[in-house]
Amino acid sequence: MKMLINGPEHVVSDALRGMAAAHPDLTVDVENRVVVRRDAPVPRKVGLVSGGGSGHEPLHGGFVGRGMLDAACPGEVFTSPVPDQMARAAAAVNSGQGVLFVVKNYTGDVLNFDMAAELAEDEGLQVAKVLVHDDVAVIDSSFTAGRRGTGGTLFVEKLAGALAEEGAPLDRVTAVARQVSESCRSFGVALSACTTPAKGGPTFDLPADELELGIGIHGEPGRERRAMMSSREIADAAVEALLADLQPDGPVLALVNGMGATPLLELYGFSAEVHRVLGERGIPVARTLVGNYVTSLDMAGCSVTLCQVDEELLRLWDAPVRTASLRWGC
Amino acid sequence: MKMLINGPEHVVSDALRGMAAAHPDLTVDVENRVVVRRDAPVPRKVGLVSGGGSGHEPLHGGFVGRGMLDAACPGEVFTSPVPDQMARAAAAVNSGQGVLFVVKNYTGDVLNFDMAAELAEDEGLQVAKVLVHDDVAVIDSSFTAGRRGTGGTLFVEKLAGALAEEGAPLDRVTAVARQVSESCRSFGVALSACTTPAKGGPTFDLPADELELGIGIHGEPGRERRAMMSSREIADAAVEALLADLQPDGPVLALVNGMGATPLLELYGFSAEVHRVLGERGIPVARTLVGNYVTSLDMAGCSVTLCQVDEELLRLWDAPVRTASLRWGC
Amino acid sequence: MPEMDARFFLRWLEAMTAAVDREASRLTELDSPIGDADHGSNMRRGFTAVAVSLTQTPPATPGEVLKEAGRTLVAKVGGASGPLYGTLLRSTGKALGDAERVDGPGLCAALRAGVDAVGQLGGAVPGDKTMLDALTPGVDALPESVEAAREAAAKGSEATIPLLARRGRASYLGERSIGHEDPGAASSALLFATLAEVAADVR
Amino acid sequence: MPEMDARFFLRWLEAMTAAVDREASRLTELDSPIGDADHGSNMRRGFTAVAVSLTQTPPATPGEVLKEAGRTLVAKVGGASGPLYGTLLRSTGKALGDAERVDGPGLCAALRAGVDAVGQLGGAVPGDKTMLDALTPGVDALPESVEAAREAAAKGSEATIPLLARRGRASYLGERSIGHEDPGAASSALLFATLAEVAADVR
Ligand SMILES: Nc1ncnc2c1ncn2[C@@H]1O[C@H](COP(=O)(O)OP(=O)(O)O)[C@@H](O)[C@H]1O
Ligand SMILES: Nc1ncnc2c1ncn2[C@@H]1O[C@H](COP(=O)(O)OP(=O)(O)O)[C@@H](O)[C@H]1O
Ligand SMILES: [Mg+2]
Ligand SMILES: [Mg+2]
Ligand SMILES: [Mg+2]
Ligand SMILES: [Mg+2]
Repeated sequence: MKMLINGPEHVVSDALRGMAAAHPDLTVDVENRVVVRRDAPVPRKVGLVSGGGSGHEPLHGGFVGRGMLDAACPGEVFTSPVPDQMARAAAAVNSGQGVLFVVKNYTGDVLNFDMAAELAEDEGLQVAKVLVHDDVAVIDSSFTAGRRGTGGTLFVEKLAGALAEEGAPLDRVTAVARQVSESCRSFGVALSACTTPAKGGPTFDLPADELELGIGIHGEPGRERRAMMSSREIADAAVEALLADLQPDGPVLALVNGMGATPLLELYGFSAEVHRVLGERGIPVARTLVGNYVTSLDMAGCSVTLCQVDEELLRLWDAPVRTASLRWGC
Repeated sequence: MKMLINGPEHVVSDALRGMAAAHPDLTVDVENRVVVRRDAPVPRKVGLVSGGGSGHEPLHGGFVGRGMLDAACPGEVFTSPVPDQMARAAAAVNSGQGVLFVVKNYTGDVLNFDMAAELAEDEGLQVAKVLVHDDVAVIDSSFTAGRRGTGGTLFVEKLAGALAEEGAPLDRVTAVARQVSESCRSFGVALSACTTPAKGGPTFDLPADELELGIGIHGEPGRERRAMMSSREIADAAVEALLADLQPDGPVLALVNGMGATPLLELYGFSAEVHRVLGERGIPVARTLVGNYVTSLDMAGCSVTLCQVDEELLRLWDAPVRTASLRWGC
Repeated sequence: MPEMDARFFLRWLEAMTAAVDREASRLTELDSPIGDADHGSNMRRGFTAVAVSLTQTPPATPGEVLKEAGRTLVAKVGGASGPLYGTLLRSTGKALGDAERVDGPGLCAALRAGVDAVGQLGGAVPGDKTMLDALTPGVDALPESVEAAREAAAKGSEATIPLLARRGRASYLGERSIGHEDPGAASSALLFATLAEVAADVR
Repeated sequence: MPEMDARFFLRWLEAMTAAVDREASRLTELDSPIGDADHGSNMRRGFTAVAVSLTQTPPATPGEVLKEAGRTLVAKVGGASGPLYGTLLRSTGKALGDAERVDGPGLCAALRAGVDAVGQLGGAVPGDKTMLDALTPGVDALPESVEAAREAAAKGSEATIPLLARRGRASYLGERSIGHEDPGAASSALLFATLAEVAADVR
C-alpha cells in the first residue's frame, strides 16, 4: 500500500509540523509531541487533556481549542503516548484548577495515563481521569480488557470541554464527563482493513464479498465476519447492537463516523439509514454529525455512536467550539 | 470494491436524505436534487448557485449556507446535473438581485449550466456565470476542453459567498468571483484510482509502486505516471507545477486537499512539506486548510490549490461562514 | 429507404434503448481509460427515460418523436452527452418539421442539421476524437444506404483509436488519449446500427 | 550461573536489542491477526532507545542497569508493552538492590519480583494469553538453568496459540483470538533466549 509519507518513522512528527503550520491557534511541541491551545493555561479553567495512538485523526489533536480539549498527546500510530507527554501537557494547561485526563479504555492508554497522573501529582497538580469505553462490540467483563473507547470520545471531549470552558470546577467537569461516557455506545463496521505505516500492508485480509462487524479503531479484526451487506442492513445491525446495550428514554446525539476511506457521499447515505431505523425504534435524534472524526487510517467502513442527552448536555453540545476539526458558534 | 450503499442507483438520493436529516439549516429537495439554505431567498442578496457531478463531497452541498452557497445541485456520480436542477435552484434563491452560477470547467457542466441559464432567463431572472478552471495539469488551449475546475472552486464559493452575504450587487460578486477564479491554481496526485458505484471497480489500474501526477477529480488518469515518490518529493513536484503557472507576488491561501482515502495524518504531513517548499520559494501562506474538501470518491491522493489574495480577499476568507463542512465565525 | 412515419422513429429509439442497455458496460469501460467511467450509465439512464416518455404519450409526427426524445435526454442525462445527444435529436426533429412522414433525403438533411448542431454546441470538429467522428461519416454515407451509414459510423468510431483527443475529458490526457476508442463515438455508432436494424425490419 | 556484574546485564540488554531488531517484523505480524500490528516496532523503538541510553552512560550496578532500561522503555514505547516491560525491568532492578554482583538465586528472586509486578500492573494471570504465559514458566524454570528457562519460555509462548485471550487487545476478539500466538509472549521468550545466549558466552 502506498502512503503519502516520508517514511514510517516520520509520520507523526511530519503531521505535527503540518498542524503547527496550518493552525496558528495551536502551540505544537513537535519534539515532545504535545498539542496545546495557544492561550493555555486559560485562567481559572480546568484543563482537559487527552491523547492516544495516532491514526485516528482528527481525534485528538483536531479537537484542541476553545470549548473542547486544552491539549492532546499523539503517540506513534496505534500506540498510546508515553507518560511524559501527558505530564507535560498537564503542566502546560494547568491554571491551578486541576486537569482532567480523557482516556480511551485500552490497556496501553490506561497504564500510560496512570503513570502520567502519578508524575503530574508528584508535581503538585490535581488530576482526575475519565475512561471512555463505549464500544458494544466488546464484552465488558472482568475477563476482557473491557469495552474499547471509540466514537464516544468525541462526545466526552466536546461536552466536558464546553463545561470546563464555562468555568466549572474539576469535580463537576469530571462528573459530567463520566455521565457522558456512560451515556455513549458505539458500533463499528469495516469494509476493508487499514494499512499501518510500520507494517506497510493491510492488518487483516478481508475478501471482496465480506465485511467485519464489531471492529475497533486500531485495525483489529472485528467480532464477526459476514457476507457483504447493504447500507440499510448495516444500519439495522449497528443500531440493534447499540440498543441492546443502551435504551435511551430521550433524545440522542448521533455520530455517523467514517473510518477513513469511505466517501462522505456514502456516509450521508448510511446516515439516512441510521435515521430511518432510529425513527422506527421511536428514538428522537437531537443532533447528527456525519464525517470522518474518529478514524482508523485508511480503513473503509463506518461506526455509529449514540449519546443520550438531557437538556443540559444538549446545551453543552450546542455551546461554541473552536478547534481545527469541530467548530461552531465562534 | 465494496461500498456502503444500497445499490448504485440509490447513492445520490440516499446521500440527500442523509443531508436532510443531519442539517436542519438546509432544505433538501431529494426528488429534484436541489440543496438550498433554509432561509433562502435571503432578501436583497445575490444568490450563489453551484453544482456538478456527485462524488466530490463535501463539494458542493457541504458548502451551502450563510456566507457561501445559497444552493447546490448534485448530479449523478461524476455526471454534471441537468439544467432543470440549476433552474430550480436559481428560482429558489432569487431575491430579485440575480443569481451567480459557479461552474467548474467541464464540457458537461458548461453545457448544462448554459441551458439552465437560458431557462432561468426565460423566467426573467438575471443570471451571471463564473467558470472555475484552476488545474494546471491540463493544457489550456483552444485544442483542449481547457483547464479543469477542481480545488479552486472552494475559494470561489467561499470568497464570492462572503461578498454576496454582505449585500454586494451581482456585477461586483461576479467580478470578484472571476478574480478569485483567475487567482487559483491546483495540482493533484493519485496514489490509487477511485471506484465509481456504476462501474464497481477502479477506474484505472495503478501498480503498487507507481503514482499518477496531474490527476483531476473524476477518476481520470493523470498526465503522467511515475515511480512512487515521497511526500517531500510530491510536494516539490506539485508546487513547482503550480508556480510555473501562477507567480504570486503576495500571500496565498493554501488548500491541502485529500482525494478521499488518504488519512488526515498523512495530509498534515504533506501539508508540512507544502509549507516547506513554499517557504523555500519565498511565498507567504496567509491561511491553510487541510482536509477532504474536493474529493474523488475513495481515491487515495491529494491536491494542492493556491489562491493569491489581497487584503480584501483575505478579509472575505475570514468572514463568517456557516455550512455543513466549512464553518467559522458563527 | 421507404417513407418513415412516427412509428418508425419510435421503433428506432426503442432499438437504440435496447442497444444502449445491452452495451452499457462496454461504453462505461471505454470511458474508463480516457474519461470518468459513466458514459454507459449516462446513455442507459437517458434512453430508458426516453422509452418511458415515448411509451406514455407517443407523439404523432417523426419530428415530435425526436424532439421529445431530445428534451428527455437533456432533462435526464446531464454530463456532456446529455446536452449533446439531446441537441442532436432535438435539432434533427426540428429540421423534420411537422410532416407525418419523412422520406430518405428528408431524413439525411435533418440528421445533417442535427450533427451540425452538435458541432456548434460542443465546438468539436471531426478528428477531435468525439462522437462527431462516428456521426459525421454516418451522415455522409446515409444517402447511399442505411447499411453504408452503419458501416461508416462503426468505422469512424474505430478510427478514433489512434487519435489524440482535443475535446471532452479525454483531451486532459494529451498524448495518453491515443490508443483508446472514444466512448461517445461508440454510442453514436449504435445510433446508426439501430437505424439500419429498424430499416431492415420495415423493408 | 556464575556471578553476574553490570557488564553481564548490559550484554543481555544488547543481545535483547539485537534480537528484537531481528525479530521485529515477526512480532508485528503476530500482532496483526489479534492486535494492532505494532508490537515489533514498539519493542524495536524501546530497546533501541535502551541501547542508546545504556551506551551513553553505562550504570555501575546490575540493579541500575535494569532500572535505567525500564525507565527508558516507559519513556519511549507507549502502548501496553511500554509500561509492562518497563515495570518488569524496573521492578527486577529494584529487587536486585545496589549490589555490584548478582548470583543465580538473586537473579531468580529479582526476576520473580519483576514478573509479579507485571501481573499486578496489568491484572493478568498465566493462561490469559499474555506475556505472562512466557515470563512465568521462564522464571519458574530459571533455578534449574538458563537453558531450561529459555525452553520453558519458548514453550509457554507457543502454548498461547490455543488460548482464548482475556487481557489486552486480543481479548476483544473473543473466540477468534484462539489459534494465534501472543506477540508479547513471543517477545518475552526472546528475553530468556538472550539471557541464555549471554550466559553461555560468559561461561
Ligand atoms: N465538445 C464535444 N463535442 C462533441 N462530443 C463531445 C464533446 N465533449 C465530449 N463529447 C463526447 O461525449 C462523450 C462523453 O460522454 P459522457 O461520458 O456521457 O459525458 P462526460 O464526459 O460528461 O462524462 C465523449 O466520449 C465524446 O464523444
Ligand atoms: N493486561 C496485560 N497484562 C500482561 N500483558 C499484557 C496485558 N495487555 C497486553 N499485554 C501484552 O502486551 C502485548 C501487546 O503489546 P503491544 O502490541 O506492544 O501493545 P498494544 O497492545 O498497546 O498495541 C500483548 O501481546 C500481551 O502479551
Ligand atoms: Mg498499539
Ligand atoms: Mg461524467
Ligand atoms: Mg464520462
Ligand atoms: Mg499492539
